[in-house]
Amino acid sequence: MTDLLYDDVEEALRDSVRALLAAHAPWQRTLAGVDGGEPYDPALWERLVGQLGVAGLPVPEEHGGAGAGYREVAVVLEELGRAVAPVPFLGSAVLATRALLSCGEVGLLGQLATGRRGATLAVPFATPPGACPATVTAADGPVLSGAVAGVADALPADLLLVPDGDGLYAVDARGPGVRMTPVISLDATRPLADIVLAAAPARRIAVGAAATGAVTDALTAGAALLASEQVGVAQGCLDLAVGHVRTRHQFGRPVGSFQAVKHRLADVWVEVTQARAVARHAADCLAVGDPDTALAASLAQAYCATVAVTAAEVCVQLHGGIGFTWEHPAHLYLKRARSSAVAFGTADRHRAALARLADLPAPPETGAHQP
Amino acid sequence: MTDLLYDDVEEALRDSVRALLAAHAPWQRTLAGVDGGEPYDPALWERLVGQLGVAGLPVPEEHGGAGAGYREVAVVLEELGRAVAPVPFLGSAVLATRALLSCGEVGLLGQLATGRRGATLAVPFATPPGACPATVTAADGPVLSGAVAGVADALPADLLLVPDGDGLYAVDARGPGVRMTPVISLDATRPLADIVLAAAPARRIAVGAAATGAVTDALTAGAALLASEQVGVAQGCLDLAVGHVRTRHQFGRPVGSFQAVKHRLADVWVEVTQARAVARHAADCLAVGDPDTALAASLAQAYCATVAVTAAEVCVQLHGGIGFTWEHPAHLYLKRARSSAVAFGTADRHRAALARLADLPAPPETGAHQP
Amino acid sequence: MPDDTAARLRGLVAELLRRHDPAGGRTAFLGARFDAGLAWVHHPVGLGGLDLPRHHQAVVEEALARAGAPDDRPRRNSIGLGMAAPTLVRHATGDQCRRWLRPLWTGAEIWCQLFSEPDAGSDLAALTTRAVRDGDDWVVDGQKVWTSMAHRARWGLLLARTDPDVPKHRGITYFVCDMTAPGVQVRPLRQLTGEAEFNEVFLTGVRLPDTLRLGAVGDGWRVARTTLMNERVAIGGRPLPREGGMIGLLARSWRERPELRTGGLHAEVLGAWVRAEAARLTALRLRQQLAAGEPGPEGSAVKLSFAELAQRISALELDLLGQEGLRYDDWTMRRPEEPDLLGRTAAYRYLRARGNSIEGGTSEILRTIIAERVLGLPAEPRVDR
Amino acid sequence: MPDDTAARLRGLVAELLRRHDPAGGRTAFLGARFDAGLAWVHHPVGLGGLDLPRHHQAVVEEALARAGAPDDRPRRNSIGLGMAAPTLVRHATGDQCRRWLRPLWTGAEIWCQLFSEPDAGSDLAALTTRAVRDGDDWVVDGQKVWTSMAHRARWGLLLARTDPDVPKHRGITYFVCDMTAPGVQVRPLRQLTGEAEFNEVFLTGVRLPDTLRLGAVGDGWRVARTTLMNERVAIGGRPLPREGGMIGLLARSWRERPELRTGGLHAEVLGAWVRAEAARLTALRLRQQLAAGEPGPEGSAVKLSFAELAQRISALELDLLGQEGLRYDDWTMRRPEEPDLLGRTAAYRYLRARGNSIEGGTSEILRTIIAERVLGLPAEPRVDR
Repeated sequence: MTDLLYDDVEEALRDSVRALLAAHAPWQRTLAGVDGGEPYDPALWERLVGQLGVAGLPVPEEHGGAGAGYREVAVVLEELGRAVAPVPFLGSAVLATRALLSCGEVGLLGQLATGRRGATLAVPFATPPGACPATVTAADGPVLSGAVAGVADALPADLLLVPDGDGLYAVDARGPGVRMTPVISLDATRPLADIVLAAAPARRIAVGAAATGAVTDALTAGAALLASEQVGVAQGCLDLAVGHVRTRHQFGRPVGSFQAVKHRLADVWVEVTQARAVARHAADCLAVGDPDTALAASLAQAYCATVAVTAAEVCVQLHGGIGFTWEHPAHLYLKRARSSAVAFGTADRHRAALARLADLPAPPETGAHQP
Repeated sequence: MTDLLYDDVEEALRDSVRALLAAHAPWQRTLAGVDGGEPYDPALWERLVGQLGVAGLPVPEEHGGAGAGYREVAVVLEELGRAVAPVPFLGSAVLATRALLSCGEVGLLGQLATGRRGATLAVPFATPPGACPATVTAADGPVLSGAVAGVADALPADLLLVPDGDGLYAVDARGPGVRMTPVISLDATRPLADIVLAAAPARRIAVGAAATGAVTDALTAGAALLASEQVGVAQGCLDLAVGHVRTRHQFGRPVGSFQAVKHRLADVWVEVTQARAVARHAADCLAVGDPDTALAASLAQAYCATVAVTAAEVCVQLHGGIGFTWEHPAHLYLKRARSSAVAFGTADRHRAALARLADLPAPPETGAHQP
Repeated sequence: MPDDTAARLRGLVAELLRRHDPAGGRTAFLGARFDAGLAWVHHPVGLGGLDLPRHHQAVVEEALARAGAPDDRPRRNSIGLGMAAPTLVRHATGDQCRRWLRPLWTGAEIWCQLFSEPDAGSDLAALTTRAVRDGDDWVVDGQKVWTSMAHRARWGLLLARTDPDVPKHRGITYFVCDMTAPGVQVRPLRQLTGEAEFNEVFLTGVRLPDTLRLGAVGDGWRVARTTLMNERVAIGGRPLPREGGMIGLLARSWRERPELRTGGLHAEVLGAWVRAEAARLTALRLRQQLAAGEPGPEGSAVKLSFAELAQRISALELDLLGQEGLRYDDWTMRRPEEPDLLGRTAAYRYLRARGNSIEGGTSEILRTIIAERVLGLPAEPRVDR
Repeated sequence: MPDDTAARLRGLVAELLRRHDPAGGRTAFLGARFDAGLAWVHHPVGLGGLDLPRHHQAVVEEALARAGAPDDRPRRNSIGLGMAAPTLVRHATGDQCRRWLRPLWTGAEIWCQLFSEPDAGSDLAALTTRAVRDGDDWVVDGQKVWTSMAHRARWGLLLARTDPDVPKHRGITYFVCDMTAPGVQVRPLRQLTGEAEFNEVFLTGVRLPDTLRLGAVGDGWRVARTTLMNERVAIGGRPLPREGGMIGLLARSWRERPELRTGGLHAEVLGAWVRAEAARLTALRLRQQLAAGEPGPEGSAVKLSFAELAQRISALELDLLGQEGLRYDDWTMRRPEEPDLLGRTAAYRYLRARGNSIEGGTSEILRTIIAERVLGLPAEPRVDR
């Protein structure tokens, strides 16, 4: 049966990540990076990878990693979400690593595990599991040409894994024929990039079913594990809001003593509690290779995406005017939550996937219903 | 432009109906009727028709009515809803009267206007405007045979207007070949009846487009005006709940001084306020024969049905245990609201109708969306 | 080491099964199980347990379920098993436990809860039922309400005021009420479904010997908290499988009756399915947490979301069924052993589910508990103490 | 008789149009309209009005709109027109009205509102900005916040505490602050959209002559209620047509981009459309009520539902756009005249809409106002007076 708890090792990992982020990723620093046009924090990423080895968690020991597993990866994501930390963990340690593992291209894993190189899967951030975009075409060489719009964690990547609909290719992100343009993004702490490839030299690492399977595996892992980041974002919002209403006074009382405020936060807590169970389930299914993983991943996005958004919205609301300002962290969470709600497909798309996975089919014909 | 207010005549009518219902239709009497197996209150109906002439409001003066209009009918329905009064106004003064007017069968209107006879349209209560059920077939005579399940306001009716898919027929409800069986109904204050016709003598009053048009007109009027009853039900629930929480004390304070309770009731008030505007709009469109009437009617059911249900549910909840008992009126409202939410089509069906009427089409194809 | 315990427990189960045919009489088998210490392994020896950590119970349950042994019918005596037992084992004397726990466990004696009063619902501590000392007895007068199973119960968990002159939480004492005592009158309380699951209980000069007191005089509120904590955490029986409960009925109607489907309802059915699955996994996670530890306020979250879900799903079922949903099955006043949520009509489910957010602590009270005890938000200014 | 008035008004409008070319200068035309008593017909003669009942205004508006006359640009000077004017006409002296109303109406002078403070938001009466009498002047010190248009405003509606020794609502006096006076410092306040619509205003030793006081000393709270009532009721400009506002953008995307449609979003788009139309009809009904009478607390319902609707629709638009919705247009700090809700990206609309339930009275405060003033529910126990 699925194990929904955290074991001692996982709790210890959480403590380490949380302590490091508390020391080196306060929100003021993250906001300053956004304001300064340097949203990613390479120094923070070096610490996370160097001191805690987070990038190697999902990589087997024989390939240079820690051989931990996706349950641990999920714990890291919770903490990264709780701090809206600006590091490319999702793109490199989840998407790219999972794609490489899936197609057996293990040679590059060691570099990713040690953080010497960063990578991402070059698909639009909103791509849901099961889709395999083909906006790029390969020619002899091989070289790739085409464009991929709105890729997450591409800006700091050294390596791009690019599908062309049939094959999956490794492309040097800093190499010739690759042009990357930062997108003015809703979530400035995980900005997207538009990528244009013009006869960029590439290496084919998988073809046919192996390639589409690798992309699907990566996106499924992304959807399943992003849920843990969403739980972290929601928890961060809840903590922030609770902290505020306990100290802010109006009408001679702490705002948090007003019943409507209490009940709103209690509802958020219930949702976060449920989201945690759902996200743990998805991580556990992924970790043990459960045949239900696709369903668990879609369930996770259908539920947790909305919880993070609600928690962030309530956080802004309960802060009143101050939560609406630039100089307060609430908006960092709101933008991360809202952007993540589209990542790997909206909750709506995942509910549609569940219609198939859970056998709840759509009406025989629709729209034309004459009432 | 649509007139969404009540004029002086309408306010005076409201006062009269409200006073009569306060005197003669307290909820205890209604509940006693339900318990005694006599849910309809013929004495109350006689007063409403005899003293206030409510059944004649939508009937032109030349046909023996008051020649008022649907705006006034809507006001009466608001008050009937506010008191969950057990009278067949909807079936007789709205559905049957409108069907007869629509197909020009004015000879029977005088009897309906004076309340000497009651009538209803013999279709399942959930039939939405635009549908024209054909579970009955006509044979020479003409006589009708077949069955219609779940008809509202049929039990006290003398006259049934029965469609067979092509024609519309008048059938003596007390005549030969007509068997009516009371249904154990969710809303015991407006119980349904199953009707079986076995070669029941009938008179054809319309055929073809005139017949289907009459049924559609009746159902559209039903949907548009039921919204006013729903506003009344919601207002009744709000009044009941407000009255309770102002006097009930817990923790040394009126329950109504707790902020979460106040905010919940404020939200209900906002919804009732909106429902009133929507219902007035539907009644006004119907009254002036606006080409937007079908849209206004679907909008009214899509919005007001839900408001009445929410108000009734909140009313039960805020009463706590007492609201869950048989010996308190809250359940009469809850059952009326929930049953009315299905009448003339659910809110969902009306939203689907709006997709057509407001040009918001369904997806090109659905269900099969591979994510 | 834990494996040793598991092996020992499996041995005890095997021996129980060898000596007592699980297909024989339920009461006899359950009695033997109690005597073997396999009712609640965390209870003391002699009181149905073996003084083991709570999480070992799972081994016993699993082995007995495999053998097809009868369970303790947790819904038939839900207050006894879910609330009385944990309260007794924590607050009752050894003599009291020996008198009550075995017949409670076997189902020979049903329990009910005499807490709520007409003017003390959410504000339970405002109760006014009086208990006055008279020699070795207490004389109880007052009225209780919302008492499920009172008409079948042998014993009732009773809160009564023994000192009206101190702040309200401090003047309460906890008793076990003998429901057969003279002066105990039980009247059915009919609810909006038509049936009467609950009762009003009138207590008129009821004499209870002091041996029926639980905990110290004036300490009843503290004892009651054990009962209430367990009320909220009680998740009877086995873990729900996917689509267990009401969502399964809805999903089945959806699958088997394509003519009822619409695009709008599809979105709502999928949304409800997602929430049901989230709630199920949350209950499962809580169960995993409880297997080791004590119940905490987290149970409130499960109760809150199950109530909301039951209301949402049953309303959606009515929308799906349309005309059919307008039919009820029976308005006559029944006296069911327990609400038959899955066996009756959709309209019944809808109506009955309205009670889920009221009974056993309203959703409003639960939210306040979560806000104050879990999130640490400040209490409201109090005007009643 | 009312027809006589309408005819007279139409005559006055015709004369105004004859003497002043509506296609000429806006300020000159508006000035002439004011002088003709056609700005606010319910104002006294000489103050932009004709002492007529308020509902006659509709005749004027209609006739001028038909002629294509310039309007008073209600959004550019929304605080002046929506809040300052009704406050002045009710509480200011004749001299004050004559000084302020005409340039306010023509837009020559912009107004802002200096009410909120960092520690006095929802609890406005807790404000601590002090005004101390010094001869014929008052000397004002304090900090205000959330002041839209302060950087363009000539005058500010100012609440300041003139007596700290009485209960908080009673020690407040209402002033009109000269925004050009020494000691008035305006700093932009950047919001989460990146832009800065609002300001912080620091008042340091600002000298205001007593002639800038509105109402009696200590009577500021009562005067402020007029301002606040009008804040909530202000529904600028003409009635919205169907699909006016954000819902129109959403409906257009839905119609023009079939490739974005899904069954699940269809249900949500239809639901939003229904709510938008309900809110529109409600605002229309309120407008019909207001045409005759005074603003009441019903305006709170409209503000509440418009905020909720803007948030729902803009979030739904992001779901519909998917990948495209992740793009923003500009994070640099702009200083817009007013938020450009329909012209910028969906993400901007989503972010800006979060403020709708905070600015001008949070949705929580509005619900409390409705509960207490409309439904008559009792106030909470107060600990601050």
